[in-house]
Amino acid sequence: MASASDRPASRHRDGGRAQWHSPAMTRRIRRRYLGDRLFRAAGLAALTAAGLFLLLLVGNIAWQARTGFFQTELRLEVAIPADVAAGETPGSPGFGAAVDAYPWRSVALSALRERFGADSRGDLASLRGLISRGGAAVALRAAVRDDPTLIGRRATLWLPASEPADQWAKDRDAATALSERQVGWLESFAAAGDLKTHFNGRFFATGNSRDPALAGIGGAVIGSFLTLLVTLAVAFPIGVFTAIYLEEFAPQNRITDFIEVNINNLAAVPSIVFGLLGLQVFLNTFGMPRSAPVVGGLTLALMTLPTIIISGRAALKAVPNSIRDAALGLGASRTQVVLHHVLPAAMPGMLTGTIIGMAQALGETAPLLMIGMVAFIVEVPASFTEAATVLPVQIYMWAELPEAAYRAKTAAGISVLLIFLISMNALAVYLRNRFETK
Amino acid sequence: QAREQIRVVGSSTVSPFASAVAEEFGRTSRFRTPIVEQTGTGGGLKLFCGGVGPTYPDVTNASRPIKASEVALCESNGVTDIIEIRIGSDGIVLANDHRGETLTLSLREIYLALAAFVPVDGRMVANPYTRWSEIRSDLPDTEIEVLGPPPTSGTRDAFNELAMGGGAAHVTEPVSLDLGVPATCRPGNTACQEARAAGTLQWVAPNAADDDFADVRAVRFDSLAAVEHRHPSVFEAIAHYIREDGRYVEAGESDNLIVQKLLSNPAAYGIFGYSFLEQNADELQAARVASEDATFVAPTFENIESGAYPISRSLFFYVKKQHVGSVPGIQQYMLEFLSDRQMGTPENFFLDGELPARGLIPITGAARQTMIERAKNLATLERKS
Amino acid sequence: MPLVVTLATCLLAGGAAFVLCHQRALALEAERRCTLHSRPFHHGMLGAILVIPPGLVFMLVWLMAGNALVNPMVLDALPAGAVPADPALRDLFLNDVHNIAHDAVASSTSPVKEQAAALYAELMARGRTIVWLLTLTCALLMGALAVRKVAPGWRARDHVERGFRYLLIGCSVVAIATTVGIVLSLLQQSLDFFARVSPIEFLFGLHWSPQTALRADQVGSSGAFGAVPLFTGTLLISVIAMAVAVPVGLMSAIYMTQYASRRVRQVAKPVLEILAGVPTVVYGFFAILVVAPWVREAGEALGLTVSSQSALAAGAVMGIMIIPFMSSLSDDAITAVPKSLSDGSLALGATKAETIVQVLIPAALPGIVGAFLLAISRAIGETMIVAMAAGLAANLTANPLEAVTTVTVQIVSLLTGDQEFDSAKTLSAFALGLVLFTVTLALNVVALRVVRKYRETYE
Amino acid sequence: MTAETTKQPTPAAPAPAPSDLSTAADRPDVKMSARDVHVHYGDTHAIKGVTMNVNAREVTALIGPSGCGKSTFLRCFNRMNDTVASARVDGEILLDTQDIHAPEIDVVQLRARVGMVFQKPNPFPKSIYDNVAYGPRIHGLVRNRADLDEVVETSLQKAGLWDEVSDRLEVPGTSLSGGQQQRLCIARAIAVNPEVILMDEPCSALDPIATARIEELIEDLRQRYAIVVVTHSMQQAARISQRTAFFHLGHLVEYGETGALFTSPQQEKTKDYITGRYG
Amino acid sequence: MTAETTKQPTPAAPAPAPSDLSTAADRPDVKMSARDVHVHYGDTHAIKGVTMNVNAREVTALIGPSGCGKSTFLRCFNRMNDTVASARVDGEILLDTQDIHAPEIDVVQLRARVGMVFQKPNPFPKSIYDNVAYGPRIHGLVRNRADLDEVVETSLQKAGLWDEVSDRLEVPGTSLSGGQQQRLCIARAIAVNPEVILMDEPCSALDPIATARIEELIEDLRQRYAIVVVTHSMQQAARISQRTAFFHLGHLVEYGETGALFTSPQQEKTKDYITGRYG
Ligand SMILES: Nc1ncnc2c1ncn2[C@@H]1O[C@H](COP(=O)(O)OP(=O)(O)OP(=O)(O)O)[C@@H](O)[C@H]1O
Ligand SMILES: Nc1ncnc2c1ncn2[C@@H]1O[C@H](COP(=O)(O)OP(=O)(O)OP(=O)(O)O)[C@@H](O)[C@H]1O
Ligand SMILES: [Mg+2]
Ligand SMILES: [Mg+2]
Ligand SMILES: O=P([O-])([O-])[O-]
Repeated sequence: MASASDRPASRHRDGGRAQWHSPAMTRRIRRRYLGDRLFRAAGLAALTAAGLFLLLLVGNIAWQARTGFFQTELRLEVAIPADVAAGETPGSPGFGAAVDAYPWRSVALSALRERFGADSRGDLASLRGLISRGGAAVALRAAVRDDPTLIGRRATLWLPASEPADQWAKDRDAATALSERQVGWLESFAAAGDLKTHFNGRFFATGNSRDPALAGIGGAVIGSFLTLLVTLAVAFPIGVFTAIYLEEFAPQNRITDFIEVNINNLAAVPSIVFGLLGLQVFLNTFGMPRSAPVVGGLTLALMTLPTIIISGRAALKAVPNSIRDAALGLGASRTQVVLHHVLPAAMPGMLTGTIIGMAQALGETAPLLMIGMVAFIVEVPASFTEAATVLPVQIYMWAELPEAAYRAKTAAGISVLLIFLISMNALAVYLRNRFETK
Repeated sequence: QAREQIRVVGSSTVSPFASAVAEEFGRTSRFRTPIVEQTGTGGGLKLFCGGVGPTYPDVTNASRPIKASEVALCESNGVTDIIEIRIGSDGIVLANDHRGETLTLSLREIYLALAAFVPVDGRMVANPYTRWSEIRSDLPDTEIEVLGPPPTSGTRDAFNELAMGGGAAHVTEPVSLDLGVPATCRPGNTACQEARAAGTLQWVAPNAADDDFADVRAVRFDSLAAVEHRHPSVFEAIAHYIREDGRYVEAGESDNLIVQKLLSNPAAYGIFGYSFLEQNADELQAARVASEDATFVAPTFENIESGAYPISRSLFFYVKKQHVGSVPGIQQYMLEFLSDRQMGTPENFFLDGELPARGLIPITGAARQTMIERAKNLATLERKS
Repeated sequence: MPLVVTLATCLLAGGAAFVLCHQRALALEAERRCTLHSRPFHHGMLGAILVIPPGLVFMLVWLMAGNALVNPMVLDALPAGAVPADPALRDLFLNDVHNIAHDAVASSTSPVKEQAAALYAELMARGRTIVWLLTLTCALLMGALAVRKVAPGWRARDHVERGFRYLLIGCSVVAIATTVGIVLSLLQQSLDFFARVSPIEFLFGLHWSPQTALRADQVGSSGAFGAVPLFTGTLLISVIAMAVAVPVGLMSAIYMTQYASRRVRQVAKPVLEILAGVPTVVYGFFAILVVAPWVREAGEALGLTVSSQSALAAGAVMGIMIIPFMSSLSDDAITAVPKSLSDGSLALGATKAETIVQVLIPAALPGIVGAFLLAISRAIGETMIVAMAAGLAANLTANPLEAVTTVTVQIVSLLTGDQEFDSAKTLSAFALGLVLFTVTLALNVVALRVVRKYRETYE
Repeated sequence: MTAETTKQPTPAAPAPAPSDLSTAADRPDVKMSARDVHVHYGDTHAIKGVTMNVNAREVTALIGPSGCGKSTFLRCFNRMNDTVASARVDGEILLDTQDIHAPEIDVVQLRARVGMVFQKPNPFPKSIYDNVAYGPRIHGLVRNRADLDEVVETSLQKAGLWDEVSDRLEVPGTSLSGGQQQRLCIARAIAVNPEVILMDEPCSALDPIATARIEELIEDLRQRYAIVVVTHSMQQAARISQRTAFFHLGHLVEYGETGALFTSPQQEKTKDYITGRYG
Repeated sequence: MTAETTKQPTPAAPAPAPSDLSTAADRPDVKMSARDVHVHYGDTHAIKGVTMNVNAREVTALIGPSGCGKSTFLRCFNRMNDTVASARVDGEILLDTQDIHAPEIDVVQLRARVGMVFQKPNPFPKSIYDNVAYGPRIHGLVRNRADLDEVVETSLQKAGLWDEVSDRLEVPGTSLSGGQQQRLCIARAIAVNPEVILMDEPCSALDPIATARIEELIEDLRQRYAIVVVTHSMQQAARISQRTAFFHLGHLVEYGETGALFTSPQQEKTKDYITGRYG
């Protein structure tokens, strides 16, 4: 392509070679390489963007969650009234009931009032705004139950702070909900060493509460656990057996084709539709209890089933046919071939698929909304038929509460959920890598 | 499956109070903690009146009194003995993010801003107002965007009755009711559908029964109040019919959700109970409302308690007496709800009571004693006429 | 006899049957010095299979019908008048009786209830004993039968394997039953709905306002069920999501398969997998807390009015959610292209980018299209992100800065909260579910076809 | 189609020499025989009326160009084609004097009597010991562990693998080299004490040295078993077999003594193939 | 390792005859030459110090048992081994007189000058026309559509495919038969007007008739290009090539005139291989 008069095509046909080192060609090459580099950069940018999204998401949630695992407490000298459980001997059931029923909230308030000597109604209201009254009552109740001799005496106790006070202790600039007086009081607590923020172990042990200081994800974790147990118990055997049937036994005909198409489609049916199914079948037709882990588990099992079947079939497919032939050639029956050779070889793959399916089920919210697992439930569920909620639904409910404290709780709940999920996925990835290389 | 827990459904306004009581009740008594679901007053009553038995809820919260029609529904399903407990009152507030502009509104202006049909030049037409400033020039010049509860909600009923109805009653201009074509009709409202199909200019409320309109068409009234006087059901169909053109957004049963959404949009206003304002006092501000005398009243604890704030209503819960004695703890739950530690001591309820701290304006004095008596004696609702 | 004992009995009997048959087969083999048709193990298994399932069936029947059997007997045995006549009240009475019998907190006790509870407990115990006896008898009979059957020519293996196969077939049926269940439950409720609202109105109506009055004397909204605004809203959000997910997902896949070193892949793959494993409720939280305010502020900085629940925010977050899905499917599609094709292009002197754009992507296109369709169907069915971040108002708009609502959001908002099962409002959720199911089904069928055809070309 | 082919042998596949048509029952050293066997895969007619005998204590080689049906025919002898859903086998195949398709023949037992070794070594992902012990176990050929140990040892010895692996019987079979794996597969087949061993290109995945070892082994095994080997290498067929059958497009073109077939092929096709004219 | 092998040719690979060691620059008809080329795949030493020339206007055949490194060596000539991450190529390879690993050599251009045809026909999923036009387009060898049409036509003619496809240039290349596809791939390689064409078992996926056509074509193309063909069939090497190189375990065992190599191999290994003693 040195000059315009030189027709390249004719050169071409004459058997003349293209002039690879002409300036035009060199320029062209340079342009082509530039295009190559740009394209590569675009790919890298896309991948980086995906990574950044993840970083942003996880980072943001971790940032939000940082205060959610902690709770501020205030130290107060409390006068335990003498009339608590009057006439009951400590240790008797009556004593416990009486202690439980005692109006501890006012006791806590009196202690505050004593400390600061406030009297006007407004002052009292402000004072009350410093401690979590529900939390204080729980703490006092527990203290007296533990040590009945406190009755009628004065005791120095750590009581959970209210939500705004808690916010103040964690980030003094961000808390706007406190009056100047309240801030002054809190500062005096802090100066006296009567204010501490500590890791909130309760958060992992309790159920929902209207009081942020008492709200925990323990109930939701147990609910998730019970629900997933049902899901696993139902979906794993059925999924594995179905995969075996379709892959190893089913004749190639219309019916198995139909089943196959069907399963592939089920895998893509929106999860909320499974919620509608659970609502209509388990609740309305079979009359199973609302909000129960058993119903949630069954609904999620139906949803997870296709995932397990599909990955199970892939795992079975990956077992080389030569192994089947070898066993058949030795005179093993089909069932023996499957049970002795194919299934053990496919098991890691099937487990991987199952773990991924379980992780999906653990993170699923929408279908559970349909079957009433969005209720205010305080108690930690103890059986498969008791009302319960699950982690993601608890997160959903907290996310919609306006109090700032719940926002941190939401993020903390998400962190817990993510830790579960990431460990499950990591386990799946590990299993896959471990057995794929073989 | 034997049921050991009380199941509570109903009003989202009452729900925070009920769940707080439930939590404390579970903690301090030998009974298990009740389960509380928010379904809205209407939805709750519908579930509650579904029947008697372990599968039906024991208690439903309500942010308005039960209606005669609901009592009838209950009765038809065998729910014959209902205990009504009034727990206090609540103001319905119209609030927005404190970064936005504060509203001062009369009830009439609320009606004009939110009704589906309003009188303009003597005719009922589809609501033409798109900005607050078109209603009154000193109101903010922003688009009308109000998030409020759906018809299942008691807040909506009370708002319709007190604000919309109250406001429409103050519309003094003469109107005739024979103009306008509704955009849509309720399934089954044949007159509406026919009129729409024929394109005839009739005023047919999409929600009203046909007969009500037989004798008001083409009649000229002096004011909407006159309509109320002579044809109360027609008046309701006009006044309680909230606009559906997207300026009033039905934001679901959860009032918390509405609060959330307001925080992210300062130009939007939300309708909900006072307690939610109280809980979010640092981020929300409420509109001051005048009934008719142009003295704008802010929704404060005192104003609602005294009744000076025009949109206040009572809060209740209803108990199925037939379940008392079968599902454990119902009576104790009622008494817990009315106890001093929940409602506050008569002298200083505000300090000692848990519910007032959460924004309930509690029932006091003799009225509260009556309620406690009711709970103790299980006195049921007298048949309303 | 507690059910646990019955279960143990049943399993023990099964074990015993296994051992007996197994031993007998071994003995036969030794004594006749011949090989049996089936191995002793199979004879044993057949014994266990004959013994255990009947017992399980008895227990299951008791679990499901025991209460229904005993309750009337308890009521009949009580003095007349002690039991409420009203069936509903009778249920409540029984509820208390059960609570007393189970030693749980009961609301009130009375001699009658105590008596009933005692009787109930006794009858239940008796019933369980009967179940135990039945299980035991049946196990003995079947076990004896199994042992007797053991003979050199007895094809125990065939029977055991047939049993196994029936088990497998039974499991496969669950998948079909699920689909049938979905279709039936959606269809039944939807037909009910369409009896009240015409399908034409539903599918083509432009106005959606389903919150109808609950009572005759209430004024609700007009109850318009024109779902077009929901469809367009869903579409708008899905389109935005795809606009984020397709370029990022596809380019990531290309980079990972074509350019990235092994080490980069080792890091990037798990990162994408984590992104795929994040539950949607978390994305929803992220959307309302981070993305929506950003979008709003950015829009306002540009002088635009942006709704706080803009379709843009919800769509963008949904797009992020779909990235890993899109990229892993594209990855599959691209790696399925035989290396010989890119070798062919490289051997002609094409650069890598030229090879990818001109050979690889066209060759993988059907697979990528399939991935796209599957991703769209996912976007359409996604619930939590939109339930948290999108609006509830059914606006008919194509402006991504406005709030729109989606089919899934409406299903959630119609079915959480008020639960009445006979109103058009509630039923409409099922009709929406049906639409959702149909659309995603169609998309999936097409996508799977495309993908399968594509795979066949390179297999 | 089947009927037609039976009546009129196509020109490409002239009837084999009469001596080979005599049935297994007539001659004491015939172990298996195929009579007019046709195999269809759906619409593909893969084997078209093949009749031939397999003699005891001899190696029979099947040769022919790729896709001519060697493997398919081989798999008829132990009914491995049953496992292919689309395959249909017609005609008669006798093991000794019994039709292997007869209803009273249990395919599981047939395959124990007619062992098979595949092209790619395919040991189970289990220990060497378990690989060999698998067959005896499922068929209940041994009473106790000691017997089993013995069977495993003799089988490995017969397969010429014992010396190499006797000290590591518990390592996975897949960890052996290709040639060792193939010998392991042979040991596995021997362990159930078969009468016939079928081998489908047993050396094609192996290096020359391993190939030589397997060829030696085949020569050894011939003393006890009837062996049928498919091979794509004419040289190999010449080296190891006593009789050779040449297949082409599903027909048995020529069958006879290996030496004779290679030095003086009767058919033009055979000659072309042997001289490398095609394939 | 590399150095060692260079200094002491292993006994299995004696140095090629002196005539072949002369460099490309010395003799005008040498098109490419490899000098002491080693290829490693990670730890696998696949090519061990190979030195040989490729002459213009000749067909050079590479033969040897499977896995001996024929393909690997072939792919050195157009640096296709660059695309394998684990591959490392040492030694010198000259095109005319220039080292193809020299920095001023652009691999994109090199591959245009040294074309390649693969074992399995791999037409792009585009029309026949676009398949052939692909190379000229990316290299910018033509100005306009008419020129391109002409290039496509001549290339297809040279590949002997024009008559069969001239009326349906717009159908996808993948819809052709296997043999046609392979000729399309040859046309595609010719279209950028290369100087050398490398072919890696170009007929092994084809039936005998298509094979014959390609062999004819190779004979035609030899008039203009230097051609290197890998084949697993000794018969084919004998039929089509002027020179043959025999590889074994990565060594070049023997290289010389095809006729001479087949009739009187110098090395024992070669002889054994040719007579079918192994492989
Ligand atoms: N499972 C199958 N389904 C359909 N057709 C098949 C199947 N197996 C083989 N065939 C066809 O049957 C014919 C014979 O195949 P077979 O494998 O027996 O040939 P072969 O001589 O063993 O070839 P090779 O030397 O390649 O192994 C071929 O045309 C093949 O395509
Ligand atoms: N990409 C690769 N990575 C690692 N090792 C390879 C790779 N390609 C080839 N090898 C190894 O290099 C050696 C030579 O392989 P090559 O493909 O060149 O042999 P070949 O003679 O072409 O064999 P065939 O006739 O089977 O094609 C073999 O041992 C092979 O296993
Ligand atoms: Mg074969
Ligand atoms: Mg090769
Ligand atoms: O009925 P509500 O109290 O939920 O409005």
